[in-house]
Amino acid sequence: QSINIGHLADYSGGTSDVGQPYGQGIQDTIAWINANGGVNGKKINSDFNEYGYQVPRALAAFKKWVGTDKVVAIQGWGTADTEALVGMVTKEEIPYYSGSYSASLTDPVGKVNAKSERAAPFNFFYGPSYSDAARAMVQWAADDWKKKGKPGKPKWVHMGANHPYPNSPKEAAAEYAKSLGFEVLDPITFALTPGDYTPQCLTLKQSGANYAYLGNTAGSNISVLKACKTAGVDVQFLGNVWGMDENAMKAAGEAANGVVFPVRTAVTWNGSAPGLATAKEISKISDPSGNAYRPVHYLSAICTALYMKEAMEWADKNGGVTGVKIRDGMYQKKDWVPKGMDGVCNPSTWTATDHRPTTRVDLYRSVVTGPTDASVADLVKSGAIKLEKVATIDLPRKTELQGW
Amino acid sequence: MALTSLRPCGDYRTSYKADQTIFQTRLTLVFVILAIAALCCTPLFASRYVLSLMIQIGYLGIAALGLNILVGFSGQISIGHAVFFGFGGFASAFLADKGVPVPLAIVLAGLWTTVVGLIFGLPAARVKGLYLAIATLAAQFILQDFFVRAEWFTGGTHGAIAAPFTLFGYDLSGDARYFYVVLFFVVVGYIGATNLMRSRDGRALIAVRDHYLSAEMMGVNLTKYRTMAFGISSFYAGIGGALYAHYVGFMSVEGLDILFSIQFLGMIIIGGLGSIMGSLMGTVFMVLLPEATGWLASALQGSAIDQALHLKDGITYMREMLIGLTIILFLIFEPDGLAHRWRLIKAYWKLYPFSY
Amino acid sequence: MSLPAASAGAATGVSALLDVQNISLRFGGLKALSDVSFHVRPGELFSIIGPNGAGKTSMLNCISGRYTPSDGRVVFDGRDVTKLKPNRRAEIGIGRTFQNLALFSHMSVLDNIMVGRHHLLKNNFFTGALYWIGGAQKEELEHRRKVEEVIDFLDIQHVRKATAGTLSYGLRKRVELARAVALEPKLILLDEPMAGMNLEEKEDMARYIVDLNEEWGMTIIMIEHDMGVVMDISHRVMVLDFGRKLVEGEPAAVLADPHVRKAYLGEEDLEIEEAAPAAVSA
Amino acid sequence: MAEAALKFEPAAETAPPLLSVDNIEVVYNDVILVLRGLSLKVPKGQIVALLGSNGAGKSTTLKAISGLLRTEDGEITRGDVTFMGERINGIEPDRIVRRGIFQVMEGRRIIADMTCLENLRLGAYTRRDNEVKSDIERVYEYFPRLKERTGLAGYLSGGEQQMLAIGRAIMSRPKLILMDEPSMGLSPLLVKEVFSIIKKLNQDLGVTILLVEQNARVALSVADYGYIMEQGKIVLDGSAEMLATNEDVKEFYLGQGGGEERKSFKNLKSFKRRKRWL
Amino acid sequence: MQSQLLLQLIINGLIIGTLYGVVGMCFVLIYKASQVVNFAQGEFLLIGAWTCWWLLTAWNIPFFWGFLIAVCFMMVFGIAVQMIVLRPLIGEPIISVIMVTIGLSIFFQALMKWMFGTFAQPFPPIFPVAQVNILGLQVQTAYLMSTGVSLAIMAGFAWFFKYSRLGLAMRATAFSQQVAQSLGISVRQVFALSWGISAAVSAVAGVVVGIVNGVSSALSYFGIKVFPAVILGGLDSVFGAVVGGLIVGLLENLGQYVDSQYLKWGNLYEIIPFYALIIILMIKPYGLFGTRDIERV
Ligand SMILES: Nc1ncnc2c1ncn2[C@@H]1O[C@H](COP(=O)(O)OP(=O)(O)OP(=O)(O)O)[C@@H](O)[C@H]1O
Ligand SMILES: Nc1ncnc2c1ncn2[C@@H]1O[C@H](COP(=O)(O)OP(=O)(O)OP(=O)(O)O)[C@@H](O)[C@H]1O
Ligand SMILES: [Mg+2]
Ligand SMILES: [Mg+2]
Repeated sequence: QSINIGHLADYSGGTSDVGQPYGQGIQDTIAWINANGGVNGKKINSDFNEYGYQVPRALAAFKKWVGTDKVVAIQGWGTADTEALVGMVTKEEIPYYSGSYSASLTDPVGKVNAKSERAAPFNFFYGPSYSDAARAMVQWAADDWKKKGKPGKPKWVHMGANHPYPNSPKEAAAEYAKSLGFEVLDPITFALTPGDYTPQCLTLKQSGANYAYLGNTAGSNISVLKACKTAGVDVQFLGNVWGMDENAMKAAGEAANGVVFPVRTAVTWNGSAPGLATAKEISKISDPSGNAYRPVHYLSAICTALYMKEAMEWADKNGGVTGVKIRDGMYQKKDWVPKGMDGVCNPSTWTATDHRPTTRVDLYRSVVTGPTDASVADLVKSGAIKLEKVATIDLPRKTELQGW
Repeated sequence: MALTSLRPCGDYRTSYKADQTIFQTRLTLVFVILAIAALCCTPLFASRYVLSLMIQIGYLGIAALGLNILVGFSGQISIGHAVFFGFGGFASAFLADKGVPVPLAIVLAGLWTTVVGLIFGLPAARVKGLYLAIATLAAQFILQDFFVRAEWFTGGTHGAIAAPFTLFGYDLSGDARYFYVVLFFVVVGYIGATNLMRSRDGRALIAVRDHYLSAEMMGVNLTKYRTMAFGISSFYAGIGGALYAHYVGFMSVEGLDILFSIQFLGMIIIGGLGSIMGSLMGTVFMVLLPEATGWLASALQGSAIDQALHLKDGITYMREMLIGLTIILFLIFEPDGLAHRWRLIKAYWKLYPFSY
Repeated sequence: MSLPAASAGAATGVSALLDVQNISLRFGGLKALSDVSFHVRPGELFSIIGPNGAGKTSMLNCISGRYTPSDGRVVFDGRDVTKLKPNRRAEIGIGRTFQNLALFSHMSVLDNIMVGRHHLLKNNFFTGALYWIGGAQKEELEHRRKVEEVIDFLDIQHVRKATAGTLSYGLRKRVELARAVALEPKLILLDEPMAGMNLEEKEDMARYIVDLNEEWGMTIIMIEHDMGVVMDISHRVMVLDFGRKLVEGEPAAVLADPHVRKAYLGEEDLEIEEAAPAAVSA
Repeated sequence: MAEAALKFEPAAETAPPLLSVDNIEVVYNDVILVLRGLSLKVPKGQIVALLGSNGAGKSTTLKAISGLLRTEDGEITRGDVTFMGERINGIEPDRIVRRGIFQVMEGRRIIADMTCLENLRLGAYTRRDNEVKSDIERVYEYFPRLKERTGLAGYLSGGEQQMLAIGRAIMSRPKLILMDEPSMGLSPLLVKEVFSIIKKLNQDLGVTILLVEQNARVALSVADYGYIMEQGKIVLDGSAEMLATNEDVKEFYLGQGGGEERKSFKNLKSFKRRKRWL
Repeated sequence: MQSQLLLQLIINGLIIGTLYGVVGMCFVLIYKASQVVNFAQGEFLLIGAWTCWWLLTAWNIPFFWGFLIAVCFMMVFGIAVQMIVLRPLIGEPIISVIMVTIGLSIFFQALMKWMFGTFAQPFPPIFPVAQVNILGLQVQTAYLMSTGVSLAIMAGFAWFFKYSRLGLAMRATAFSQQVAQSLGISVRQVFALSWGISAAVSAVAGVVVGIVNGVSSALSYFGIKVFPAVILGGLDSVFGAVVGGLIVGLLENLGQYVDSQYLKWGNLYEIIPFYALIIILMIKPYGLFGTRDIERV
């Protein structure tokens, strides 16, 4: 007897740079679960679908899963496809674990406040929402400003493409920044693809911004960081979860030095935590040598998959592995850390009225010293690339801040 | 594009009316009716996956037909079809949100998109060929930008919720029921286009494509027809987009990018430019291709070949490559599109065994 | 080769159908036409001849609206059409064929000819798409009947359904004529209708043109290099040379003009001398 | 001695012709059969005329020889085309040009967005000698009008384009020119000139010419030999003199049937007699 | 302060504009020979950049040689692609060929991801000084290099089309493959040559962008970005591509200026070239330097 799930991943499309490690993490974890007793002895049968970040293909995959495969849960990916599927997912009652952390997915009730758009009762993700992560960075920036003892109002600016994903936390961050006494500058737009962003950097420089939030994915962020370094812009950059990681640090080189961004797990690959041993076991599934360095996205994928697994276990014991039961399974624990992942996955809580897993955000700073023309594993080992924890921000879990 | 008239001999008509029918032989008519009847039965036994693919083929096929009218029949390439598709979706969602019944909203969205298409078709009065094609690329970017900006209309970056399709209070939103909605629009849309192409304005469109100078001197108003082609094409795109929006229940600017526009082009080129049924055939091809390669990939996954060659992730890339490769090979062997091959096959069988 | 009495009569009293007044046409430094005037009376078969590059086609283009003359006026049927767009001119009754074939090559012959009737048809995008409902079918069939008349007249029944682009040169020329005739024009402009035809086909073509003129009552302006045809069937001839009008008049008179012989026919041409009575054997 | 041998006529006659087309069958689009077993020979140094009504397949024959057929979805499905003893069907058209066959295509086909000079230079594309300049002068001498027109060739009048197309053939200095209706659209004066040029090319430069022409009279006056085709087949052939005196040819191609006077175009009957050789 | 910003933006616009110009020329080259718009141009950039990167990092070849080998390789590659994929399509409808280039783009995009992974990779440091100051603007040395190389390439192209025999042959081929063949021009050779040169030149641009931004699959987006430049200048004009490139480069930068100072729209930078494109096309339907179609009957 097995449990069918669907797995949507982008290895070849526009977000493949982060989609690949994340997808690999999910695949490895499922395989590891199956090799280690499955879900109460039942194997998870995951149908992998590489959809190249194209909504129509995601749609087709979803229909196949609900129509033919009768899946009970889905590991999804991007904002576009997740949002397009929200309605169907709700109707089909299939828990959907996305790579998109858009705050609009955290309202299971619908209209918990004036700003929340619609109900997404079957959507889950692991980690702080884009909006909460951005708020945390605003918070950190405020503290940083105070700590440095600089005079006047700090200036906050949002940078990113005019697209749903980068825009998702724009309003939240801006409001929060204003409330903390920031001057919020006009957002600066740059596309989701690499290019010459010198003009944006010159504008940034001229605007006198102090804190700049980069809302895009890594590829274009790298371009901005490099251009701004060349142009000699002195700004504290803050990155989105998908906007910075070890690979991007390597690619951007010293330009990435100092960028602060949220990390969803309590440690990174070379840190130390009891749970990392399990993670390294899981990693061996696709890398038997055990030498691979796994970026932050891989670890959070492990956590995501394990939450799903444990929710399934609960469901199995409480009336059968169905979509609804799995969803209920997600509500069973408070400050939940999957078994064997202590010190890796951050304690998370989902409730029937609030799908924000956590409002506590760990912020790290990327530290790049010296040239980066070696493999990421070597660079991390040699210390040329380092992730330095700078703060943990605890945001109040307010209903007014949910869903936007 | 040597489209030879391959009408079989021994096929006599006694009235002009009989000669002007859509279906060249009674058999074809019977065949088409049977096909539609068969399609009507599919929801009874087909899985929802199959149904959803067919629904997808339906709404994309309607939009592709629009593009084919523009590119294939009027000879003006557009690389911005996706945004008109998107506009239809947003418009219909918007109208439904304002209380317009969904079926009406879909039609109105089509008309609204027509107006937008006409506006973006204005350069066609002066600009031709690939220059025009790239001007439509401008439409792609400008409208994409507009979608993000116009919160009142599209819900901005959050996207818009599209009400489910109901007719006289009867909910038609599940795959099995929505299938009929799409089928209806497909049949009406395709018959409409066929009729259009055999009457005055359709002919004028083709004339403009084939030789605009002489068309003008035969009394065809170039500006009008060049621009109107954009209007009609947008109408179909808008209807297709609206059907999509109410199928998914949500419309977002993401995904309405240039890649999507290019996919539409792929559909009609592969199907056959200037062929109405070709549009549908091409859509089938383009929708099923990734699925087919997906089946292949999952069949390969973990198989002996996979193990032997250590493909692993490679399979996902090979799948993409296969998609690219299939398109290339297909066009090398069938540069005139599926419709052309279909015509040749038909001619061959009708004349068999006297092929010459 | 005297004109039939009826036509001759028509040629005098009645006012001109087409009146070309002091047309000049310039392309950059090149003067394709300088100060050319002439008129064509209703029912006339008027020929324009002249050496290559003399401006004959340019003249037709000025009449049909492809070119706008830099100077002068074109008056058709009492109306100044100098600034009118080509499609409007087609609507008020000017049809034409082209020197280099200009058929809609991917359309069937039938559809090509139907395009000629564009301005006579009323159905539009909407009624066209509805076809059976809005009366488009009825209209299309009516016009199909008219088109079939033209097809019968020009003897192209056998290629009715063929794609125009695959026809041989001579047939294409005929289809082009059919398309222009379908327009039901008052004035039809023919640009070298007999180029590329052998004798037999030229005879056919000449017959069509004469019939159009005499039986269908169309006024015709024809450009042709075959002197035999020009002399035999036209009522009046105008000679252009280097964009200028050399002479105009009855065929025989024009033929006798020494300037024409020098510029166009070649000085010591035996063939033409005998063009009227007989041709020299090869 | 050698000269004497060359002049020895019977030897030349038994020598293989420059071009021979043996029983070819041509199909367009895989379904439309146009040539049905056509054969003809073009002896070196001669002018051979190919006559026939519209749609008989004259242009198709030329395209089959020059290889351009394949650019129009046509195919030789049977038979051989042999040039200088080598089979050339199926060879790329540009290679055939380099072997010395140049086709003047029907409908002029000059390159509209280039100047006359550039068009002429392209005519000499396959040549590598340095007489290109003097040949251009020669063409200008034949057609002075071309020299005056400095703009784009696309704006030339029909006749001027025809001159350019012929000039381009002269520029390529081939062994064999296939001319498809060279007189089309030319004024009477120029028709004569063009044919005298054709004659000159043949006599002075020794170019062999296969001539498709509707103006049968002029064509037969310059040709050595002639073929008449109908519906994809040769129906009559013979020396130019012989054809010119053939009654049928006289009636239907030369317009002087039965030795009577040339008929006027004016008074043709619509039920006139038609002749088909089949 | 503001005028300083404006000045710097203008300089930057010109520098980036030359880069657009170079990629634009690659389009023009293929277009001029075959009327095909190559949608795989971006992938050519990408493959060139990856090749050079690979030579430099895996083999530790000095930049100059690595660059040279990459360019030569791309030349061969372009010819090979042409031979294998485009040759069978000679004489077929242009639009089908354009679609094939889209297929090529999908194919190579995936292949490159498979071979080199999905992550952006940095080039090893190449120039002793990473940036140079021009009138107050810090400019990446790689961009300067590209500007130099571009100017040379542009001059070469201009000469090629005006005077060389092959250049003429290319134009003839573009006009009509049938006519070109009838003149003895080998359409295959002409295509091979144009694709070869185009790919090689793309490699130059690819390497430059790679040095500046790191190499990643997203680099191929450059191919589409250049469309407005090519059209602005006129599809068949080498000079036009260059001018178009400069205009687009300037427009983007000025757009950013106007946007940040006055309009506050957000992404004028991205879309202003398209507005300009429509306006210019309405005034000049064949771009600034494109040849008009001959409209004669
Ligand atoms: N659009 C144009 N641009 C430039 N020159 C032109 C244009 N149209 C015609 N010409 C020139 O004007 C002159 C007259 O051309 P036209 O076509 O009227 O000659 P024609 O008398 O018809 O000659 P033919 O008998 O050879 O067809 C020619 O020299 C031609 O090159
Ligand atoms: N590309 C093509 N596709 C299909 N049929 C063709 C094609 N080209 C020519 N044909 C057909 O082949 C036949 C012979 O045509 P061809 O052009 O060889 O005639 P022709 O003898 O040169 O006539 P003309 O004197 O009118 O030029 C015609 O019936 C024509 O319809
Ligand atoms: Mg003319
Ligand atoms: Mg012919």
